[in-house]
Amino acid sequence: MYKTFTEKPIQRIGEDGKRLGRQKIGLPPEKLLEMYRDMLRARLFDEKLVLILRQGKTSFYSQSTGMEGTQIGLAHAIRAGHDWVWPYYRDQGLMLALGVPARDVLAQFMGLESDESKARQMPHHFSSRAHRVVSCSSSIANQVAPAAGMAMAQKYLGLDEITVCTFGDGATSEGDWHAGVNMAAVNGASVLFVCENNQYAISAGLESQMKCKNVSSKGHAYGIPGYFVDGQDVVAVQEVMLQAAEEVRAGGGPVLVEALTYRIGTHSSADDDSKYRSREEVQLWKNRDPIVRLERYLEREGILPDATGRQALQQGIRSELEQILHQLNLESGPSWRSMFEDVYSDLPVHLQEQYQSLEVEQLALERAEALRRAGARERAEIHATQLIGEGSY
Amino acid sequence: MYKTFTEKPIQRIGEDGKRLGRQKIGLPPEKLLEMYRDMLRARLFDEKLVLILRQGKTSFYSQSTGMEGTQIGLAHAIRAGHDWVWPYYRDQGLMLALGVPARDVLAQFMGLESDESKARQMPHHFSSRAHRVVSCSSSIANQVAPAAGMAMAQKYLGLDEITVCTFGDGATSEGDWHAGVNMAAVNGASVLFVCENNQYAISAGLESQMKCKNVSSKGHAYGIPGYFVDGQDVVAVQEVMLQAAEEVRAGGGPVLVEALTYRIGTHSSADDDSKYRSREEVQLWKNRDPIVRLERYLEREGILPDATGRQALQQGIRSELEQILHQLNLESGPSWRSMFEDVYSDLPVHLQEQYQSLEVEQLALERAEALRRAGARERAEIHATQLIGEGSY
Amino acid sequence: MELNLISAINLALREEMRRDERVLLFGEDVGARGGVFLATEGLQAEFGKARVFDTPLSEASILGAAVGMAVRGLRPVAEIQFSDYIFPGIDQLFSQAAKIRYRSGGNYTAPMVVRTPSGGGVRGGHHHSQSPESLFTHTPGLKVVMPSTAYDAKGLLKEAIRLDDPVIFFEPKRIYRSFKDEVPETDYTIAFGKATLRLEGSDLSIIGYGGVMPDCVKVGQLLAEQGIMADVLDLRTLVPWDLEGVLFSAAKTGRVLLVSEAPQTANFMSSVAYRIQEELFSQLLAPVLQVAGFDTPYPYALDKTYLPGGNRILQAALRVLHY
Amino acid sequence: MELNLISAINLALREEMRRDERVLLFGEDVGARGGVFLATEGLQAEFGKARVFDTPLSEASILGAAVGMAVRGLRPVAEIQFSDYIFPGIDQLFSQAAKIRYRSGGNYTAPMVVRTPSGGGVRGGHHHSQSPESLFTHTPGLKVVMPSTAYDAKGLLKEAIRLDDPVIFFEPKRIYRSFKDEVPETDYTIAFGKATLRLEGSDLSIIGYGGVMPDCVKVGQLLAEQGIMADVLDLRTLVPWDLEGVLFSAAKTGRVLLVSEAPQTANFMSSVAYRIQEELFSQLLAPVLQVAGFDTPYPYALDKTYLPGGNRILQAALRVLHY
Ligand SMILES: Cc1ncc(C[n+]2csc(CCOP(=O)(O)OP(=O)(O)O)c2C)c(N)n1
Ligand SMILES: Cc1ncc(C[n+]2csc(CCOP(=O)(O)OP(=O)(O)O)c2C)c(N)n1
Ligand SMILES: [Mg+2]
Ligand SMILES: [Mg+2]
Repeated sequence: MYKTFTEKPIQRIGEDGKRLGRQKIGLPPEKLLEMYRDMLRARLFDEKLVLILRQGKTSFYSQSTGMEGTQIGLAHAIRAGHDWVWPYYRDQGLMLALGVPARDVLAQFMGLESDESKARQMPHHFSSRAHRVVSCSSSIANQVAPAAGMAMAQKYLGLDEITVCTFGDGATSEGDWHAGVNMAAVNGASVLFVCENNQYAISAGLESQMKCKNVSSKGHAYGIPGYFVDGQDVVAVQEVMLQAAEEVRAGGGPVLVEALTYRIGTHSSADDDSKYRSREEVQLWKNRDPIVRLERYLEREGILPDATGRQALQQGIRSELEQILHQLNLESGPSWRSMFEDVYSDLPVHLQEQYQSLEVEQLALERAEALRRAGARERAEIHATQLIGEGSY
Repeated sequence: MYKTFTEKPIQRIGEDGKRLGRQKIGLPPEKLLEMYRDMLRARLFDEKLVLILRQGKTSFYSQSTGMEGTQIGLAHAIRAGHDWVWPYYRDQGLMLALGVPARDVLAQFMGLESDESKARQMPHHFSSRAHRVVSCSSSIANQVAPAAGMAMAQKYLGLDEITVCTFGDGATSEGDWHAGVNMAAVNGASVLFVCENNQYAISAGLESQMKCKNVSSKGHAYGIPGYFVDGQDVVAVQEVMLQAAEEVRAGGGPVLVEALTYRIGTHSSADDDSKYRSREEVQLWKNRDPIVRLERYLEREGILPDATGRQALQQGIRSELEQILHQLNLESGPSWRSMFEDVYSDLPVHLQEQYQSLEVEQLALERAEALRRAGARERAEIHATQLIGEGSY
Repeated sequence: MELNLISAINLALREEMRRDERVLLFGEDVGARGGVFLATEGLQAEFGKARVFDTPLSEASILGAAVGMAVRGLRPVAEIQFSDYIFPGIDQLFSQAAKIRYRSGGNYTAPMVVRTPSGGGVRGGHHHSQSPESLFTHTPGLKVVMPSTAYDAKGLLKEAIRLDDPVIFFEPKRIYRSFKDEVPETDYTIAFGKATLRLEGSDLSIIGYGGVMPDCVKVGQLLAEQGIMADVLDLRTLVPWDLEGVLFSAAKTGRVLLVSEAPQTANFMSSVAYRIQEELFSQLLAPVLQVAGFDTPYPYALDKTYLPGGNRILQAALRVLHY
Repeated sequence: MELNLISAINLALREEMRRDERVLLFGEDVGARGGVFLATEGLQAEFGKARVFDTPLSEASILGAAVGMAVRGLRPVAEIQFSDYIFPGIDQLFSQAAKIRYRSGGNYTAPMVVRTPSGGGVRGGHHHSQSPESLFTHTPGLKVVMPSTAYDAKGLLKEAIRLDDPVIFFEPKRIYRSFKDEVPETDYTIAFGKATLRLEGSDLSIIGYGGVMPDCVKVGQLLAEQGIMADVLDLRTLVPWDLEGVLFSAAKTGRVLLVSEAPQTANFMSSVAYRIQEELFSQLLAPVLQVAGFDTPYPYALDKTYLPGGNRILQAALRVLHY
């Protein structure tokens, strides 16, 4: 049993790959290797996305490199597809490890027609009905109170699911975070709150975010347990999350787990982190790579695949992604016709009218485009100037 | 030095009036008697307001009876008129003890023209420029982040003032409370946060508000000291607030003080508390009257005025209030002409136009009223029906 | 039976909770206290604390939790004690409730109702008098309702609870108890998007919703006494609103007065005016006029002066008629 | 000198901070990072961390603190990273900043500026594309600005900082860097409530503000090529807005097109339309028309289809002209 409110993050594997503590590590080799593969997959996904971003196939990307220990440890501690998840935007590693097909995640990133969310949101706004992953809002901490409400519903309906809600360190400053955690606590709602503390909210370090010693200590304010775990140690994360999830499942109300980690890349493809943190600091955390740590442990245990095996593993992941991208590159974005779907359960008159006006416009544009392609003289960026004087309205 | 995060509220005087602890009580008799008088004044103010409410001279009232220990203890621990105060609506006792003239407080309650806030707000929305009391918003916890900002300004400007911010127990659940306390903590802003924990937010008891053991323990989440004091013990409140205010003044950042108290009356004149709490509970807390407690102590110390003296004290307060009301009863509410003042620093065109339209209406109504008074036949509630067909527009 | 508006709301809640176990009710003081206006009186006693309960004092907690419950299949009915207090939790409505269906391509929905007393005329000052409905009509994804009779209150609230969309249900608190009208004890709902005529005429259209309706009717009656016959139309729902019904009346009379009590600038009714003049430009006999609240915070002592009452509506009606 | 819009904002901030020590600047990532759009680049280096600083990730913290600072005599300039993120802190604007002068009878004021990038066209999806300005124009006590040129951005921002009122300063992010215009290095301010003509004509009035202005001008130029001369009017400030200037142009042309990108229903521009038809009913040659955003959440992949661009404006202009 891990203790709450520890001063230092709970660890199971040292930087050198040695097991810490007396307790044996309960996970079987297959499970450890699965986690290893999931971490690699998350890492290589980042690598690939940075590439396709450069190619203009997606518009925006936020790496989770460095945070795989946290996300994959969590994924392996809950009942994927059964427990519900309200993730946040940096959770691509979590998504993949929960079993959301890479194809679906990529279609969302690329804004394609086959995205189950109809390409309505920016990259990183995960959603998967089949995997019980609830569509992300961009508004930081926006998912916290809904997660509380969902768990209240689960309790009311007598379901044995729990609700998992993730967020960054920055998110804990929002009023909605407070409102959500408190609501869950007061109602004894079964939420596993997970803070992926990567020590930055864009450029803002922890010291401009909070004065308390760590995020988990905030549990005191809500009368709920707070666990503090080393997010670079996937085994510790998995074990602590599992314990916390079990506590939550047992009906004791919400639990807060903070995993201390670091994002190695910039906040997003629109960021330049050299403005606000030193290269030395980044290097320090590169040296704390969660994948390397697990490799060292696996090596000691004699279950790490050899260089060729590891090579093959990576190659497998890379070609999986290649193949998916190959298919997705043939797809296009959604039709303008989908613009007015899903605003409501029905299509009220004002939206019918707006649909019709858009239809007139788009058909005219399509005609103009056809003309242009047929070799008619070039039009300026305002495609439909030919309508001037024709009075189509 | 009082300790932070105690399990039990700090006390100095027992229910029986006996001093607790080894330390002597430092307050001189004059000060103690002043506090006694201020508590009586707050109590009699409540009594009076309930009366004039029944007479229809104000529209709404929320008693603070039972909470005088908290409010008067606080008032005597800060530098009235120098330190700034962002109060909440139940702080009439605090206002009077800070030296805000009863006349001004009453004018606000009665919605009179001479109210310095121009009768723009409901009763209980205190404001006094001269006493550095900042105008209340009704929105619960709305004052917390502004108080943080004010203290940040004081720090920036190098002023030796502190900012005091009060609120109820219910207020601590709001997102804005979290946002405000965190902002103050991170910026080391000199705010004394005071929770007047009367154990109810209208009908909602503490158990539907929070799961932590008490409000002061929430300080942990912000890395700031939290003190827990018996709000029925004015001496303990004064001493703890003084210590906290000095810590704040010394520049150590904000401090949170929770005073555990009780409101004896209903939430407001619109409330019926029999629906949500037992008479036994109310009686229990009536027996913990902060005024009686101080009386017992003063008696033991031999400085309590005798029955005649106490009678005279009360009579003095009553007739002070009588006299003020006598004057105020002659006053009326603000003129419609003040409607468009103070929306902005200037009067933009659209408000000029709206002013003019209102002027046309009001002058017509005044004419109609004059006619009616002059004996013309009675009009229905729509006073200006005589304008039909006359086309004054 | 004859009921006032707030009793009709209580009845609608009771009937829906009996009908459907997924309907839950929560907010500040809605439990033992029965709500500060007593709209939920007796419901906790009948349905228990698992279905009717008090929340922490946080509108973000209330509205956010409602979203999460709705996503998991419940039919939450959340009360916000005064519509002025939606603001601390508004991001849960704007960013979650309003958008979750759209942003998930229809995979997740938030069928929930937010009931909230609204509007002026009760000496409530800044924060117990505002009419913020326009903000919600400007937020795609939300449906917006404001009844003005007990009959409509019951039918619209039941419809709102059954709809698969988030509905903001504004209750005109100043007429909660000011009159009674006939409310069938049977189960009925009123479809959104259909206005209803309170008076019929052909000289003028007076169009409003919510708390201003009794005064609109009074003015219509007063005009009728002078032989001027007005259509008095109650929109009942703002999103969607009854374009067809409004245009029908406006085309018939050629003279339109739009009445609401929210501030004038960016008032929802301006977009109704816009659509009328857009569609009926050549048929209008006078500009569309609006009576609305002033563009000032809502004052306390001057409550009655601020609020557009019968006299102000009447004068504006005359202006439209005599244009 | 020639500057783009965001550099003009940076310059205005720099000049005002040099002029007045009471001007403080804060928000998320405005310090070392210089803001996510770099509007505040270099300011922390010049003015230090006491005057330019990062806050916790909480809009209520930012906006609430600004109110308190303003009350105590500072001139806070708060940045909200995207206008879509005002909502978590909106109660501080609606209940504190907007009302404190009124509710205190003028004893307390909140002279503060909230700068925030706004509007669509940057593939920002739901939460980096919205245009919530109408909500603020509907809230008495706030002044609302949205410039469309570097010259105006500098002059209006400096005016905003000096004004004794809370100002919400929307910055059209999609044209932050899309062109440069002449910005004097001298100290100048632009008074609120004065629109400015971008093109002059007598056949049609095209009226807009913010991000849509370049397209409005383009359409005006295109029409001019066909011999149709339009007034293209830039409102620049929405509260107060230039009623006189608008009516002058509308009376001259008799044909008005109002352009904005916010959703149609309860859009601020509807109340401009309302006032025009109210005042000029008999002088209008066509209904006032609006081009606005659709009443849907702002989509990601269909960003450019959602946003009213040159073509949509042009078609609407033709509709007004050919009415
Ligand atoms: C309400 C709100 N405010 C601001 C933003 C802009 N924003 C996007 S990500 C981010 C930082 C979030 O930091 P953290 O929660 O620590 O997550 P991380 O990116 O570090 O994983 C900010 C400020 C937002 N999305 N929502
Ligand atoms: C944002 C907001 N929500 C709801 C209300 C309605 N309301 C007024 S007082 C109150 C209870 C406040 O309780 P507490 O903070 O404990 O103060 P107390 O009245 O007990 O002194 C509520 C819910 C409000 N004024 N503001
Ligand atoms: Mg972070
Ligand atoms: Mg209380």
